[in-house]
Amino acid sequence: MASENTPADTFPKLLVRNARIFAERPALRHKDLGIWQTWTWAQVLEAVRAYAVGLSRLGVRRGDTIAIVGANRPKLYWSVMAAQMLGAVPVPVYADAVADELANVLVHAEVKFAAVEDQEQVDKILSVADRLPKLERMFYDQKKGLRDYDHSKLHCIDDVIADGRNALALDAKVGAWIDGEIAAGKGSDTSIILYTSGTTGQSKGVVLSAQGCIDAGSDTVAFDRLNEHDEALAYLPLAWVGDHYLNYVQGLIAGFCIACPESTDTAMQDLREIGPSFYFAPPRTFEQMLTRVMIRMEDAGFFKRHLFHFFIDVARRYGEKILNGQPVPLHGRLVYAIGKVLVYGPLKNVLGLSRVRVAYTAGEAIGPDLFSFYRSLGMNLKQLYGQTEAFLYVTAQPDGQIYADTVGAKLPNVDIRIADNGEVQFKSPGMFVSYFKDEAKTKEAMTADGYVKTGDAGFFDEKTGHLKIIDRAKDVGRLKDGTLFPPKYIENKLKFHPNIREAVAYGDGRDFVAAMINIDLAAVGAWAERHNVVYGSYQELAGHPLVYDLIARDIDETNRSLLDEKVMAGAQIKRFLILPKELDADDGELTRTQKVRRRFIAERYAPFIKALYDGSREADIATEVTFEDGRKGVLSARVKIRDVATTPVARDLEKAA
Amino acid sequence: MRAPADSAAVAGEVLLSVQNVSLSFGGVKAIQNVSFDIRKSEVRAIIGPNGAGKTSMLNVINGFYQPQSGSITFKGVARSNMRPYDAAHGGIARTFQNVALFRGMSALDNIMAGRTLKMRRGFFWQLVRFGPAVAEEVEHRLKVEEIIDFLEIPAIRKVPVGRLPYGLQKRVELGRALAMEPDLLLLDEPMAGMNLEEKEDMSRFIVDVNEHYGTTIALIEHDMGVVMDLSDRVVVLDHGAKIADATPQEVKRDQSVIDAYLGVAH
Amino acid sequence: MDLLYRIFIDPFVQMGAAPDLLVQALWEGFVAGVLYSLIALGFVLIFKASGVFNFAQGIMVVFAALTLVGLYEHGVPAFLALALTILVMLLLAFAVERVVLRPLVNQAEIILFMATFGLTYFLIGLGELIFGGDPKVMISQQLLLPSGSYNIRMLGGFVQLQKIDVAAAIIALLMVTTLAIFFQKTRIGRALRAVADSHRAALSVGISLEQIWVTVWFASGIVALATGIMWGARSNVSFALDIIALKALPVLILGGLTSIPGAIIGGVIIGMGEKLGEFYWGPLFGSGIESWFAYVIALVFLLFRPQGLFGEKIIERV
Amino acid sequence: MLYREAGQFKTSYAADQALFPILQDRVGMLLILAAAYVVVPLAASNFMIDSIIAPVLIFALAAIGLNLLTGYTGLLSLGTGGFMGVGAFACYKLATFFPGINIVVHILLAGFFSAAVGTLFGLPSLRIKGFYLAVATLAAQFFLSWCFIRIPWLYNYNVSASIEVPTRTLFDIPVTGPNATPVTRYLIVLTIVSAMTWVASNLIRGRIGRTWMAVRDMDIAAELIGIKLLRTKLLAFAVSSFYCGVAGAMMVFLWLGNAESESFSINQSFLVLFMVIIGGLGSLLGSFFGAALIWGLPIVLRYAPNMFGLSITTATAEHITFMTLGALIIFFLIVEPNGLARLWQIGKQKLRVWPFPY
Repeated sequence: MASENTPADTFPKLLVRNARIFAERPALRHKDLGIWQTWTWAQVLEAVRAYAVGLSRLGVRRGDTIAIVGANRPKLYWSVMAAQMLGAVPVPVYADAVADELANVLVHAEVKFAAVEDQEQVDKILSVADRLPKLERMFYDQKKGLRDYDHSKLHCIDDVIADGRNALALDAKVGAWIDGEIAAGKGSDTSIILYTSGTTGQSKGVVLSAQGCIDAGSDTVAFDRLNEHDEALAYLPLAWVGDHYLNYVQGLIAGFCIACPESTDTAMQDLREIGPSFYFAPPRTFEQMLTRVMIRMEDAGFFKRHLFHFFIDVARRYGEKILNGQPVPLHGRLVYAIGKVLVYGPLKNVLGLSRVRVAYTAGEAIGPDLFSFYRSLGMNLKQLYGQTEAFLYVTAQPDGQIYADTVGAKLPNVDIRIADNGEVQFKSPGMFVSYFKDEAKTKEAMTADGYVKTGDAGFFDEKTGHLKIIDRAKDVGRLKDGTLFPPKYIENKLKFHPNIREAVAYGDGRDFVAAMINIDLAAVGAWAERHNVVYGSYQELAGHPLVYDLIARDIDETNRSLLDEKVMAGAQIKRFLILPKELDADDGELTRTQKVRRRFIAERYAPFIKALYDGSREADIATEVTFEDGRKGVLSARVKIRDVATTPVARDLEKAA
Repeated sequence: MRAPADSAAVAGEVLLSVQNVSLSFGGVKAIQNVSFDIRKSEVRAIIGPNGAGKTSMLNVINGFYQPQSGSITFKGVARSNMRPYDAAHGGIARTFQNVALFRGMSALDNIMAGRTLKMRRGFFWQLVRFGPAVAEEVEHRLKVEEIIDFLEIPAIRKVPVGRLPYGLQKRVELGRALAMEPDLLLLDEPMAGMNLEEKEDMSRFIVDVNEHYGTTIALIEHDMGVVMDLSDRVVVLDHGAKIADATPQEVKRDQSVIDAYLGVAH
Repeated sequence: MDLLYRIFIDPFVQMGAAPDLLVQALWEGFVAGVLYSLIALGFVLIFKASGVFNFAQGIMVVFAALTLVGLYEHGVPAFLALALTILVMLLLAFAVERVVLRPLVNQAEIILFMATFGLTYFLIGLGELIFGGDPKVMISQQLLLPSGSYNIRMLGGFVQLQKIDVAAAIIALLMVTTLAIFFQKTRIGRALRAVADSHRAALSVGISLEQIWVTVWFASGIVALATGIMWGARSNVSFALDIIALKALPVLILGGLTSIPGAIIGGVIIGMGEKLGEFYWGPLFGSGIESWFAYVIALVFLLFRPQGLFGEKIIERV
Repeated sequence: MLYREAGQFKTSYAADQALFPILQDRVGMLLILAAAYVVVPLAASNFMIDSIIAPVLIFALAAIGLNLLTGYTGLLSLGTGGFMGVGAFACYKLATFFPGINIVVHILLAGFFSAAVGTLFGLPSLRIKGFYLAVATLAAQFFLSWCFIRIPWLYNYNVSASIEVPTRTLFDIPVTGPNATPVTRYLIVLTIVSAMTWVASNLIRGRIGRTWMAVRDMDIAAELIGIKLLRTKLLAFAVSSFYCGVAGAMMVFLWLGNAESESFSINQSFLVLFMVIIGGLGSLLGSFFGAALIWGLPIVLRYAPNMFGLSITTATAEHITFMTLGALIIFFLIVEPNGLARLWQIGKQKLRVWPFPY
């Protein structure tokens, strides 16, 4: 798909190229008014040019920062493009951020403009307007409810575009000018500033250069042979590096079409309709998907249920081998083929995954069972590893070399090394330029010789040569007796059990490992129904003795699996409790990307931690929580604590010896 | 809560006026010599205790009942009796006290049915469903989709209305009425049997319809709070006779109204 | 011109010319009408109680008659046969309630209507299977029904009244009175009238729908039997008879589906109208107009009173 | 299970409102048509065609006609047989007066005659509803079958008082009369039926269909959104009778070869009504199912005993057929009052969400 003349080094230039070579191919879809409204590359270019002109007429200048706030909607993607056309810098912000978080980012990024989705976002920004003296104008997508607002500083994106079209129509020079602006863009320009979700404290603005983004993107596009015939569903948070990379950047480079769901709650239905060929989802999503499948199958009739489980079993045995092209007995292939017709095909179809050619998961470790479940259905699911600073990924699994516990081999033009302290460090084409307005942190994040510190501990697996990540380098601790204690690693092992939604493990500098568990309401709820366990609330269910038994079994398994890995054997879980509430980003317990904030939780639930280690049978807590509707309230609860039998390491060592 | 724009409307021109209308079934007098008017782009409430003849009044206005005496002037044309078709054709739409949807049809089709009067393509085109027929179908589908979006019911677009919960049925019915792009919208207890949340939504829609489309609205409602919030003027019926006609505030203070509601004998 | 004369003037001239013939025609119409009424009565009973438009009514007539004659032919004494037949009709009522009505309760009218079609087919098949398809002679003598005729000299001519017809008229009269009393006086009768208004009402009276249904189906079974005997005595018993059920339909729309007096009066009107039509206008159209003439009468009538003769006026509410 | 709907998204309303929005359905439809046009003529025996396939198609068309009236517009009619008769006799007269003109044209023209008659007898539908209307249509039925007997002109004064279908050719191939081969006749029937079914589906998916259903579901509301009741009902009667008329004409000219008034008696009306109810009110597909079942059942019942080697007199068989038919009708109504079409729908839905139960 290389263009005739010099390769484009900015996204506006790519857009122009695509409008030329993919002119009538779909670029963007949006489920709206009951059908998938579609724009071709040519149409997008036309609209975005007009939009850019309109913006410039409203004072947007080279170097200005524009906040982009809202769900994945075409006009917000256009806003990014239009901004880049003018050499302005888009700053996507998580749409579900509360006004305060939002304000922090907007202030730090010194945004002068904001392109937002709807009334909700407009209100949110207006509510913190006093903190944003620099903010000049806002552009919104959805008119609904905004009719009676003061429009002196507020514009509907449609109007801006219309105004731009006018200008272009009236005066040919305008067209020439905007094309000039596009040409004026350089690869070294700041393409976008992405704010990290901030697993630890204040989030930082990662500055990325156009050239960097495009180089990184081109490598991965080539790596997975993505092309203009692919189709992706843009449902990941607009502000997350993942969406920007996978959909926006790769979309523009490969020229494939991205489809925006009607709304977040119809995303699953829309996924089913679109049936993307290139799909990314965090393990959590795959997990929920699987849970839903299993629950729904429970309600199926006897025959169908057994049929299903039989063939899923077959898939487990042969599926992955077949996918990896390994030898499989003929009858295996035959049964699998039948299963393909009766179960796998239909199942993938109802999940909307039947057209998937390449699927990725990342962000956190994925359960091996979960991982191989999807692969055994014949879906090419792979893992990758990276971070915002790398502009998304530095390693990925090549087709055919898939291992549940690795994150793949390093990508072309990427250089990775493991520091003495076990930290993974890299140099990559897409690596970030700096943290916005934060020299100190930038230095901190880089080594003297220009490698980026990932802060993750990991090692290259000798037999596969793939990278394995155990945990955040700084989080890896040791028990009193000196056994290695990587909390995340253990937590993930726990989370591989469908009943466990979240887990927080403690043990650094302690005598043993203890865990706080979040049950998965969907899974445990369904289980409760089948075993007619009655419960009034999440809290009640979480506290139910039978549920404790259920979880205890899972933990037992985890311990056994830990036992298998000598290094980990000492880190078996001795005690656990089930948290009375779901960990929640609104309470600051999770990051916006749903990662646990271990320290914060430790403080918040101090009484629990104490109880876990002082041997008491139960513990009380009273803590403030935020409800769905945003109201705050106090949750007070008494939770029981369970001991779990652990296999003494010594005996194990003997066996090993 | 009404924006100033509407108080202007209160003084606006008369869209429909009812003059000395009387209606009776057999011996039963449903409406006795009632007169009142509805002004352009106002929200007019008709209230009164049960059996006051409110619904009968709406039925007379859109021609479902023929009054024995009196006349109705709509858009300046006086009729002694209005035929339902003329009413619809003239731009009067209507929702019903107990939802009167086409139960066998999907929400979409119900609202599409509301476009019937706007559709022109003749029998032949319908037969072949080709060219102009399709074009027309699509054009109206778009209008309907906008209404669906406005009423926030995209999720139930293709669900047979029979299967919908009551609150949603009421919305679909409103949608069907809106699809007629009426000048005058008659709402018969739009919030009957709704929970608070649904009522709030419905009120919001009614206000939006009135403000955004400038549609004149006449509504029967029991919930006094709603009436006070929504309406510009209120006419009060009791035992088929008009006992008050004023602004909500005034009506609230009116003794005869209070009596009527408390059921004091006349 | 001539045609108009023959349609609008001539028949009346004839009537005037031969009043005895007119009376004769009216009488025969009356008797036929009475029989229509009886069938219509069967319909009305069932429709009132269960909202079922019982298309099988006609077949029930034939079936009852066939059973009676059939039993007799197998050597059962006449009156025992009669008793047994009544028993059969009772069993039929139970069967219908159990097999057809109960499973289909709360279904749309048309579904129940269709079900009675199924019933019709079933009964035809069953009847013919047991008793064979060929026409039979009604055992009127054995049932002590009179035969022969009174010849009354009047209006300068003779009017001949078949005794069997007189009997028919009387019996019909008796049945109607009995039913009337049954509905007015008995508990179940009152409940039944409650059902006619609403099923819930009946339940509140404390009588199960099942009971009521069995009762009405049995009742109309009896009516069917009586009709069968009368009609069989005048022609003979065969499935050709089931078309008289169709004859009863115009009576229904004329009288209203729910009105017993309507059924009676309607029947008589139709019966007489039909005879007169056949007698005086028939020749104009060629014979056989009675097959539809009744409907035309009813239809014309309907256009002026859509709710039928005694049906109450419907005020539509919204 | 057979469905693969992922990726079948609609980018235009036209596509969204298409007759078969789902690819697999379109394919299935094409396969069926292919089979009907290619396999049947090659494989099926004359007996198969003449006594099963052709009549089922013809009755299906009549059922569609009645379904448009009863299932979609909610007007119960028992006059179907009569309207079919009008079609048949009209076609016969046309064929006699204009021997030159293509018989297929006549068949279609005949439809207009029965449409006219149907409209006339539909007039009472403004005043009367439900069973009253049904009985009113019986009037039509009886009056018409009376005409078929009493007006010799209709059957050209044949002594047999019946229609004798003359031989007519299309491209020099005899399509009607004794020398026309079953296959030729079948192909014409098939073509007409498919075309008219397609047309019917267009009608019911469009404005007219909606007004019909509106009248069916709630005539008051329909009136108040500006639907003219009489016009709508009469149109339904007209279209319905047109279909019945064409079906009747085909019945005589492309299947039976001759017919007298009995062929269009009240029983015919009931037969078609069965097909509609058993097949499913308000479903075109159902009309085919219903026709197949109601027509096929007696045939099966007739031959079943012999298959099991037990021989019974035709008379007895006849009676048993009656009984079973009656029983089955009741059975089907109890199992699925909404007809076979509903069963089909449920099955299809199950396939779409397979392996999930819902």
